[in-house]
Amino acid sequence: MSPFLTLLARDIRLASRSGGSAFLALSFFALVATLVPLGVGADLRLLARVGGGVLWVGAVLAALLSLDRLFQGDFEDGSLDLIALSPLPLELTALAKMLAHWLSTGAALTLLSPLLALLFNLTPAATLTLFLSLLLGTPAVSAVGAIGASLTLSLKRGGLILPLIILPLLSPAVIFGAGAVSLTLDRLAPGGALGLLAAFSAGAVLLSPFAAAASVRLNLGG
Amino acid sequence: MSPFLTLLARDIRLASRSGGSAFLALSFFALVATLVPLGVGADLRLLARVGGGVLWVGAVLAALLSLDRLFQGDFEDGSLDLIALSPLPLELTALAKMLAHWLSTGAALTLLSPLLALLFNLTPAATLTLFLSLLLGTPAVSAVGAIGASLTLSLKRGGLILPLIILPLLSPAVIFGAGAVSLTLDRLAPGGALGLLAAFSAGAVLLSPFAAAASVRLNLGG
Amino acid sequence: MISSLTAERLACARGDRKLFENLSFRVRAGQALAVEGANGSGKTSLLRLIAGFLPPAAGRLIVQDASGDSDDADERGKKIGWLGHHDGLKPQLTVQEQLTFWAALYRGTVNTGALAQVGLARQADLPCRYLSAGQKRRLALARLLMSNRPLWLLDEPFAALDTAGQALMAQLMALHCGQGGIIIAATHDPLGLGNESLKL
Amino acid sequence: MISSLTAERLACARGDRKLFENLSFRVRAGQALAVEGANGSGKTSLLRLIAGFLPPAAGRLIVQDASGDSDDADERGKKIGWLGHHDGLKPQLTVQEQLTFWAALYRGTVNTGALAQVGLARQADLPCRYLSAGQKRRLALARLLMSNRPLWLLDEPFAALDTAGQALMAQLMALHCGQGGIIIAATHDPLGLGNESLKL
Amino acid sequence: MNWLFRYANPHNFMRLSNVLLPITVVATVLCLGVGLYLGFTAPPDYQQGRTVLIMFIHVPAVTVAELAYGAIVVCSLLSIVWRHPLSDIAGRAAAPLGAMFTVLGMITGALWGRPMWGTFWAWDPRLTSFLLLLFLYIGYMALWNAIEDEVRAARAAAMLALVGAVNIPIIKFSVEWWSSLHQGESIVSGKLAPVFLAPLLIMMLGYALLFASLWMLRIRTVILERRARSLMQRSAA
Ligand code: HEM
Ligand SMILES: Nc1ncnc2c1ncn2[C@@H]1O[C@H](COP(=O)(O)OP(=O)(O)OP(=O)(O)O)[C@@H](O)[C@H]1O
Ligand SMILES: Nc1ncnc2c1ncn2[C@@H]1O[C@H](COP(=O)(O)OP(=O)(O)OP(=O)(O)O)[C@@H](O)[C@H]1O
Ligand SMILES: [Mg+2]
Ligand SMILES: [Mg+2]
Repeated sequence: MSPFLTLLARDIRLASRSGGSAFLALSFFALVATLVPLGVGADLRLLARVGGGVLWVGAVLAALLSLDRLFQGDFEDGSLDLIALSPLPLELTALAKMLAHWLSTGAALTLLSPLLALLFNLTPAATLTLFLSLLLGTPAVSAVGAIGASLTLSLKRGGLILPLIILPLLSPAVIFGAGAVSLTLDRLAPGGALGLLAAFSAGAVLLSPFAAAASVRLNLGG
Repeated sequence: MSPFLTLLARDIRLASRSGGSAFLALSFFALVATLVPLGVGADLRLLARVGGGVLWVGAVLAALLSLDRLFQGDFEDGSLDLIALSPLPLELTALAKMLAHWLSTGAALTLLSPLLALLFNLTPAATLTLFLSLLLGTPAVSAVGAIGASLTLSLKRGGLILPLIILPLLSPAVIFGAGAVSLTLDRLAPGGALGLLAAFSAGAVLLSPFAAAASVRLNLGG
Repeated sequence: MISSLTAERLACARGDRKLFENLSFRVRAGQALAVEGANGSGKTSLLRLIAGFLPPAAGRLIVQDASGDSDDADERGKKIGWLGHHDGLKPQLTVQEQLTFWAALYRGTVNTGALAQVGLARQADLPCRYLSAGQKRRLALARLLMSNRPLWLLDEPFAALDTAGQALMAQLMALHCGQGGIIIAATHDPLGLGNESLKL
Repeated sequence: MISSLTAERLACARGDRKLFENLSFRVRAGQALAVEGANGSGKTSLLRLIAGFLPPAAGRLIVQDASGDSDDADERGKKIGWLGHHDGLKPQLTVQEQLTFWAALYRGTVNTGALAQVGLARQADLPCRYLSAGQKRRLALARLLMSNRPLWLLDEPFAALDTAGQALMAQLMALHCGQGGIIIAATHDPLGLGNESLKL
Repeated sequence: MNWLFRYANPHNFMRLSNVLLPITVVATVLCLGVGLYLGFTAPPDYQQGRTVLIMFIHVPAVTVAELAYGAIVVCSLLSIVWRHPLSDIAGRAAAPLGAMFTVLGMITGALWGRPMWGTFWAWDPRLTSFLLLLFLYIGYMALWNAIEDEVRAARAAAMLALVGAVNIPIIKFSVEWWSSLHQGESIVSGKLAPVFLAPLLIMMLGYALLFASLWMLRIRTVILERRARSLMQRSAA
């Protein structure tokens, strides 16, 4: 196996061993999606209107949950030093970690979303749009998140600051993603919004490995 | 100063030194309160209807953010061993930590809530109810949270599991709290819901120190 | 003051592995006991067992003092001065703040001399994150002194200390024993206290 | 293989404090250098500087090998075998899994002998959380062997090892030098390799 | 660039700002005084009545709030590309000021919105993106404060500011796109009569000078703090 795939496989294995990141992110997502209707009340028309937005925000928060450990674990126990001395460039290291994070959260959340859409009484068309928007948009969450995680990797309480740094940067993803669902509910074509979302995601995924690698390098010096 | 107050003061000082837990929790709360309208849309009537629920869920999530470090920091660096050997009983230790958490999150979130209620266009009466419900309900979040934090204190990824353990336990608080706001919006008296919320909180605060201390004791053996 | 600590046929299990069984020893006031053994033999576990963190799988630990014998773990805990693998220090707090906190918690006196004694007087107002590994260890030592407990449990007391630090540690240990204290230390190096030693 | 590592008037700063200046030394193939100094004198910092994690505040580091001289930090990094303060092991993974992972990442060979060599053959399928401090150190040592790098940087190589472990470490270090490798080790104890030493 | 670097040395900056600061402070007071006087004596607007006065406080505040982020971005670039110590300090010093002007802009806007729109807050694109700008400031400051090692904190915060700079146009665009979907309140955008324009421009200049003065003051404070801390560290080591 190439070093890149080795690292990817190991990160996924670690995520699945420690209680299963994917499982935990899914449960958190489901919990938030359940709590909000409990708080908002049982008005089905109301729930459908807010469903896209709430599920998108819930998905972002769920993905964020495991993000702070993306580099931190390897930093604290000295693995990151060893990875930095290996033949794998730090840019590819960052990409592998991002991908592992997306597979164990973003992708899983996307697969679960149609089920939660039921709770919010979304129409089948809106459910499909939600699914597509999460599929296109969650890579941006992992990518922007990786930048944030690399900036905070030396912080014991990184998990506290991370949301603060990256949520504002992710607001376009929420706007386009939830916007696409709203459009569908209004029987308008969501294509434009989805296109913008995909462009945002692509930009983030392209930029992120370089930014994250630069910031890891910075932190290794510390 | 008594050992109890000493520990309380030190925990608050630690929270304020490391970037300010209170400040970070507040910012997270405000961010969630901003992202949801971005997802849901700008319809002010709609926002007012979901405001109570969303703000309650947001407050719980914000309080949760710093919860995983409640005992974990002291466990990892060996301080908990030393605290356990001190004259302060572990029950009071747990109470002090709970109180420090509430002061630096729950209380602060409650104070901020009227401002965020503006973003959701809540009526003054509903805003007042939201404020009261958070004041009565956030102690339950810290108390139930302390139990969860003590159970997961030895886990590196405790922050991931913690929400799963405590969010379901906290659903009554969300239901009563957001319910009180809804009642007020419908021009009904929220007194009953607030009473239930207060009872729930009182029960949680009474039970929690004993449960948390027992679980800390268990973990020190590990 | 304690007049002796006695272990009777102690056994310790971690997970489902027995680490040791039938361990008996007695340490009297003014004596030190070195716990030796290969990596993973259970030195740290024994110390945690004495501190009462870990319940013994079998056997008893008895503390004898002026008020008679007792095998109560909680009571024993209040007589213990602990120096573990980890230093229990917060990077954000200054050296002085830490010491004041622990003194208040342990109802000890903030002995301004303690810092000088361990060679940290000049660092009093420095946040702990600026201390090197050895300096942190010295601060932990100051806390141990200040806690004013008769029974010291030390896990690898010489770790991370430079030569001067090791000499200081040895000297303070000798002083503690001289004042009638008891020391049980897990170590790979000789304590140099004319002590007995226990092989795990 | 490297024929020598030369430091020319190196300086190192942490924060805005100078740790050392004008440090020059040369280590040739087959030689070992012990870096000594009090706590906080900058031993770890020097190793991180050589590894290229920390940029030098002044001066140069030159690696000389068959292809000529080079002061490129990235290139130097690819020749380094690292044994730091921390072991870089995951509690969830088994001993064998860790070794396989690092071998693949370093394009090393999974030498099944390596585990036996460090005395961990019986623990191959045990998750690392069950290893004691010394056993973890041995696993890190196995990884170092497997990485097959000519320039070893060791931070307190004897820490946490029992007597047998320390002897093993010394023996493997002698072997590495014998094969023309270079060792730079931060340590409080003598290396026993007939090496030179550098006082910080 | 050479002249810039000469003064971008902390020591020289202390000397330079010692001279400049009194001048800018006097100019600030003058501009704000004249601007407010002209504003108060201007005739009431036929549409907005006397509340138009808020404009003279609100509009310059939001303008400076946005400019301050630009200042941080420039400092971050200087810091990453040329590794200049003063630019780190300058970026750090500008952030709380930017946040302060942002909050001022929001408060004055909200107070104005109540009589004009009947609500303190509306999810208008301009307002929304302004709120997100506040969060960018907060995140930047939080990162600075959280990382204890100064050098590392400076580089990390600079990187964050740059990533934010890439993202700001996208945020602005997305918010506008978002709101055009739904109905939105329209902000009065009439052409200004000279009686209003003159005081407004003077007030803008005054705010800019105020920002410059406060910025220099904060940079001085940060430099002094740093010196104190490194003295402490050195004496203790
Ligand atoms: C919380 C409420 C408000 C916020 C956050 C806010 C924010 C802003 C921002 C960010 C700008 C600058 C836009 C740019 O530079 O392109 C601006 C300009 C302006 N605002 Fe507000 N505003 C608020 C309320 C109001 C109200 C209620 C009025 C008056 C009815 C108002 C009148 C103006 C005017 C006249 C300008 C400058 C002219 C222009 O650039 O078009 N604002 N405001
Ligand atoms: N929480 C735990 N659960 C299960 N086993 C454990 C636990 N902690 C330690 N062990 C096991 O108990 C054994 C003894 O560990 P201990 O830390 O007491 O050894 P030690 O003698 O202090 O070793 P060292 O010299 O390496 O510090 C080890 O084999 C270790 O794997
Ligand atoms: N990230 C950092 N920022 C600022 N100062 C640091 C940093 N890391 C270490 N230092 C300081 O640099 C000095 C040297 O540290 P270093 O870890 O290199 O010492 P050492 O010789 O390895 O000490 P020890 O023997 O205790 O391990 C110490 O005074 C320490 O406080
Ligand atoms: Mg041990
Ligand atoms: Mg060191």
